[in-house]
Amino acid sequence: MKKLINSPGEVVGDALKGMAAAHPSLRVADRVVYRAAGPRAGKVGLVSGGGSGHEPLHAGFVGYGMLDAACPGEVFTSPVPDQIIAATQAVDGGAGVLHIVKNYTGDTLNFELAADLTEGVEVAGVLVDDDVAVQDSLYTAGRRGTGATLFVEKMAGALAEQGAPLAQVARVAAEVDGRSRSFGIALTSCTTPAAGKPTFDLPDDQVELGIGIHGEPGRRRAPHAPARELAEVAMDAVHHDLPLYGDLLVMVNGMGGTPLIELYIVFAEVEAYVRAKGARVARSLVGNYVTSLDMQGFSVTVCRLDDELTRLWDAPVETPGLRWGR
Amino acid sequence: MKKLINSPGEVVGDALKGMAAAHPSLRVADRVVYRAAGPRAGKVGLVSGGGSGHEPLHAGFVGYGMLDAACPGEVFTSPVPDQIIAATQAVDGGAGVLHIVKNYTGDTLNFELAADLTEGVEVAGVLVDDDVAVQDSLYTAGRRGTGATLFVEKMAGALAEQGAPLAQVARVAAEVDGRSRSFGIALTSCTTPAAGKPTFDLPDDQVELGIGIHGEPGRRRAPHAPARELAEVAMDAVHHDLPLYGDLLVMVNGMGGTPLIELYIVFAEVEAYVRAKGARVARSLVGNYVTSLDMQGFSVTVCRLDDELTRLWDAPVETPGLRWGR
Amino acid sequence: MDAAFCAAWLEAAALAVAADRERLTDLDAAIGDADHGANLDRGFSEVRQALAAGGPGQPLAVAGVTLIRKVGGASGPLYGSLLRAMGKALGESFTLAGFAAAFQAGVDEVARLGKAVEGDKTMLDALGPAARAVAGAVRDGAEPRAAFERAAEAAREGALATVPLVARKGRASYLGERSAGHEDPGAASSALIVGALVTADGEA
Amino acid sequence: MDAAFCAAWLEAAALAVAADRERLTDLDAAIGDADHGANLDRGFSEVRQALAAGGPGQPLAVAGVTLIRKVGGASGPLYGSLLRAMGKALGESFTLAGFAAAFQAGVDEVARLGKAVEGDKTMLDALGPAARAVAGAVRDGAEPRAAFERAAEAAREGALATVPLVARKGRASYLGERSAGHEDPGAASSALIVGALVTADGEA
Ligand SMILES: Nc1ncnc2c1ncn2[C@@H]1O[C@H](COP(=O)(O)OP(=O)(O)O)[C@@H](O)[C@H]1O
Ligand SMILES: Nc1ncnc2c1ncn2[C@@H]1O[C@H](COP(=O)(O)OP(=O)(O)O)[C@@H](O)[C@H]1O
Ligand SMILES: [Mg+2]
Ligand SMILES: [Mg+2]
Ligand SMILES: [Mg+2]
Ligand SMILES: [Mg+2]
Repeated sequence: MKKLINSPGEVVGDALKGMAAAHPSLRVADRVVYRAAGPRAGKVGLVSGGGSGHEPLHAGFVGYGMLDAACPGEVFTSPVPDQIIAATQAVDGGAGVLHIVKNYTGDTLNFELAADLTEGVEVAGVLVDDDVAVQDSLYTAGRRGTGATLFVEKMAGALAEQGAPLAQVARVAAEVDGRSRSFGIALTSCTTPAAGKPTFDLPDDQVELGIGIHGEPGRRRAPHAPARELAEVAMDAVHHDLPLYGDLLVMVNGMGGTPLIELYIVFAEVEAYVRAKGARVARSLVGNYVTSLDMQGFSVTVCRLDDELTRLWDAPVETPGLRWGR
Repeated sequence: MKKLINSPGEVVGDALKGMAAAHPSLRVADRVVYRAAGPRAGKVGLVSGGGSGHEPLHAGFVGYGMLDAACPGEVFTSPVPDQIIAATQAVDGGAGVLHIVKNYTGDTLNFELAADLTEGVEVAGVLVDDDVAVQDSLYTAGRRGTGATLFVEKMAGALAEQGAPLAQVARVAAEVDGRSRSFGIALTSCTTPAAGKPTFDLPDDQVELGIGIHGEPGRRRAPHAPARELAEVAMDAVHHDLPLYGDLLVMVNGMGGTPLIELYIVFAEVEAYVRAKGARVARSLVGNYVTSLDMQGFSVTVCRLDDELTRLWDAPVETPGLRWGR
Repeated sequence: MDAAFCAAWLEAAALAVAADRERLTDLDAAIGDADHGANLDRGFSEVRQALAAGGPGQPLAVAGVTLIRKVGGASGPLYGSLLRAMGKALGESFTLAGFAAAFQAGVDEVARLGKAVEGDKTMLDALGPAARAVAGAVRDGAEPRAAFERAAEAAREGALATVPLVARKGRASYLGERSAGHEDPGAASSALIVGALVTADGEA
Repeated sequence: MDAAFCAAWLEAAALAVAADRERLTDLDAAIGDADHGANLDRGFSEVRQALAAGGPGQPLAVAGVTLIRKVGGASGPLYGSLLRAMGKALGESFTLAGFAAAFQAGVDEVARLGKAVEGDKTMLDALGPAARAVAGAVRDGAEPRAAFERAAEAAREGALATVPLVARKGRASYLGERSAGHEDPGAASSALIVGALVTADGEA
């Protein structure tokens, strides 16, 4: 394993040190990343979190117009309730706090425990579960939360910034999730610092279809193919579940080890696919946003926009990972 | 070779298609990327370019406050004079055009040929040569241009946006280069689409010190070491050439395949190094900005700021790769 | 039986987890995210520190709270709740029957939190049979030693029986049919932890 | 000698470059950026297209402008300028002495543009000796065939002689001492291109 780290056990702490040093707009305390400016009275607070290794998600989305705090766990390990409780209490401006939780057993358990144990703060939660690679069924853990988390954090964050009450912020957050779907494809496995070797072996001529963001193997393997065909596999899966029409917000997201030039190639194919379906890419994002350590590959996330969501997407945001309008 | 491409020969064209589709603020024509808004009368135009494979450099820095046009060549191959001539003529707003050229034989030759052949436009040039891994001597090709290119494009772009004349924009561009130094370290080689295999083989316990941004091997190999030690090697090289004091702009840049979490770890070490020297990181940038396809590794670029340069750095910028203030 | 036994159990479990850390992570790599060994090892190290600090409280309750507060992931709150529920049910000293009831209470808590049932290919597939084995031993009037041996055997069998199952809970469920053919990492660690009861009893 | 010979030379050079494309890129991978074969192959394909289009102008001049306009990198403008300068110096028909002078003019242009001298471990280390070999053959009253054979030999030797050199120009210079021990890719391609004179002469 070749990584730019000091030791496997120090990865998260060291990275947070770097984040704090790089971004005066952030404050890091006890493994929670806050806006340095602190909570704003009357504004709904937004707290998210999850295992580390998905940077810039979540800590890179703390700031004006998005999160108030992020709770990074160890690599691919949900944060612990103490972090979430501390964050929830710290960011409450009197209007309550929304927990944005990706649907994984560990994340939901720890956020639930934290919500139960947080005193004096009104807490609402939204579960993000956008990954169509996973069958949604009453008898399973349900779909994973992946790329749509960014959309939920951005749009709910914009609404909270505008002073909307907790119930409305929570409702819109859930609506964004409901209108969003993702599908991911890996060219290589990632290597967790703790394991020190790739999580799975993938021959040079194969890809994993339907991967998550934790180096989990996908639903099946397939021969490696041109970007056009891989984009089609991903978009077919999305379209099958969420018929594409109207104005779409589309993210082509790198898994951490894929360079931007390749993501633009994928985006060109995705955009052509959307056009061929008679829909329109009204807003887009191309880059490494919801990653899986050093994995090579991509995911596509699509959200069906309406006027309100478009306005919320366009609203100013000022975070290390996403910034416009200020 | 596993890449998200359609075929090795189509990489640059397909990626430009994706850029154009993703960024309505850009216009792509005949392998030149322009601001869609076109040139502004009386504003000095900024044109840069170079081989592709360094994204977001350069095309990702076209927009308000930075470049007016970028000329992407084939992967790791300088653009041809025709592209540069077309770009220069198109962006001239009557105040002349600055060519920002990284110091490589191919880049300088093609930009020089283009400048000679461009008619009716006043052209000035700045050569970026910040890489301290290369000995600067009258008898060699001189230092390579790497990370400082971003600094030059940003600060000269801000000055041009404020309406400064060509000579002044060129002078500040040269000053930024003069005050900037870089050093890069690779953990892995990149794979060019044309070659289809890694440019060099690096054992799992070794790193290349003093690499450029084209997958060239570095000056020497060394055993892989903790982030702290690698950061120290890079910063020693920079500090040896440009003693660190006062306010610094520091970029910890990923080579394309290194995830953000590792870059923050490196940044924490770099920032501690700067502090130990009695200097201060006044501004910073952490991310994949001047890349070398899928290479894993990082480079550090340091610029000694003064008040004017700090103002130029802070000025609003709106490009796909760098955005703040609007 | 008393609190000292509980402390010895936790100590033995910590050693067993540390020794098998890599195997647990490898099992998790196959159908999860390659961190189960690291998670539990980190958690039980914290448990040892917390117990060494020597504060008040039933050792299992202390361990449970520590796992919940320090581990994260799915296994942190699940194992933490198992132990915390047991600690709550047990006092300073207790009988084997009391232990059996507490164990079952802990397992119920895991099932409640995780919304899982046996057969979902989770730690429950080892914990459930183990709790029933202790209860059965109590009914048969067995000594603790024999009861724990039966529990350890049941947990091991339960863990191995997860191999052919298709996961319905936890990360392995994302693999669908591909999750079959692998032992569940949490069931494997449960077998280790239950097995540590035998070690602890041998030492007591 | 005439323009048809020039066209035949370019055709033979294009074939030689295409055949050795991978070797040239591998040489460039060792001390450069792994694109020299791709660059030249792309360039000479464009040259063949430009010549096939059958416009006006000396074929070498057409080829030179094409390389300058289509290839990029260091080798595009350098080879382009070599050929363009030769094309300018040569008319529809010319003598071997005229060819020798044109060749030297082209090589001088490469040196001027690249600010390089022989010994810097560049294409000049093959081109310079080759140009001198043709001039020498002219002085000796040799036939074109013999002149080209001597040039090809000189270029090959010059290319091989770059192996021990430390590069002072081009990307290889960034490697410092580590550039020693490798043949310069541009010198290797120059040997191919000069060698194509022999092939072209054989066909004419
Ligand atoms: N809903 C659940 N109910 C019971 N056990 C579960 C559940 N989800 C996961 N587990 C157990 O947790 C184990 C994984 O633990 P671990 O790898 O530490 O956490 P994570 O899955 O968050 O990475 C699984 O092997 C399984 O035994
Ligand atoms: N300044 C120079 N003068 C003469 N030849 C040069 C010079 N710089 C580079 N070259 C030649 O160009 C070759 C590299 O060409 P190529 O790989 O196509 O371009 P690039 O270096 O831009 O990738 C070198 O091997 C060398 O022979
Ligand atoms: Mg985990
Ligand atoms: Mg090149
Ligand atoms: Mg796990
Ligand atoms: Mg080259």
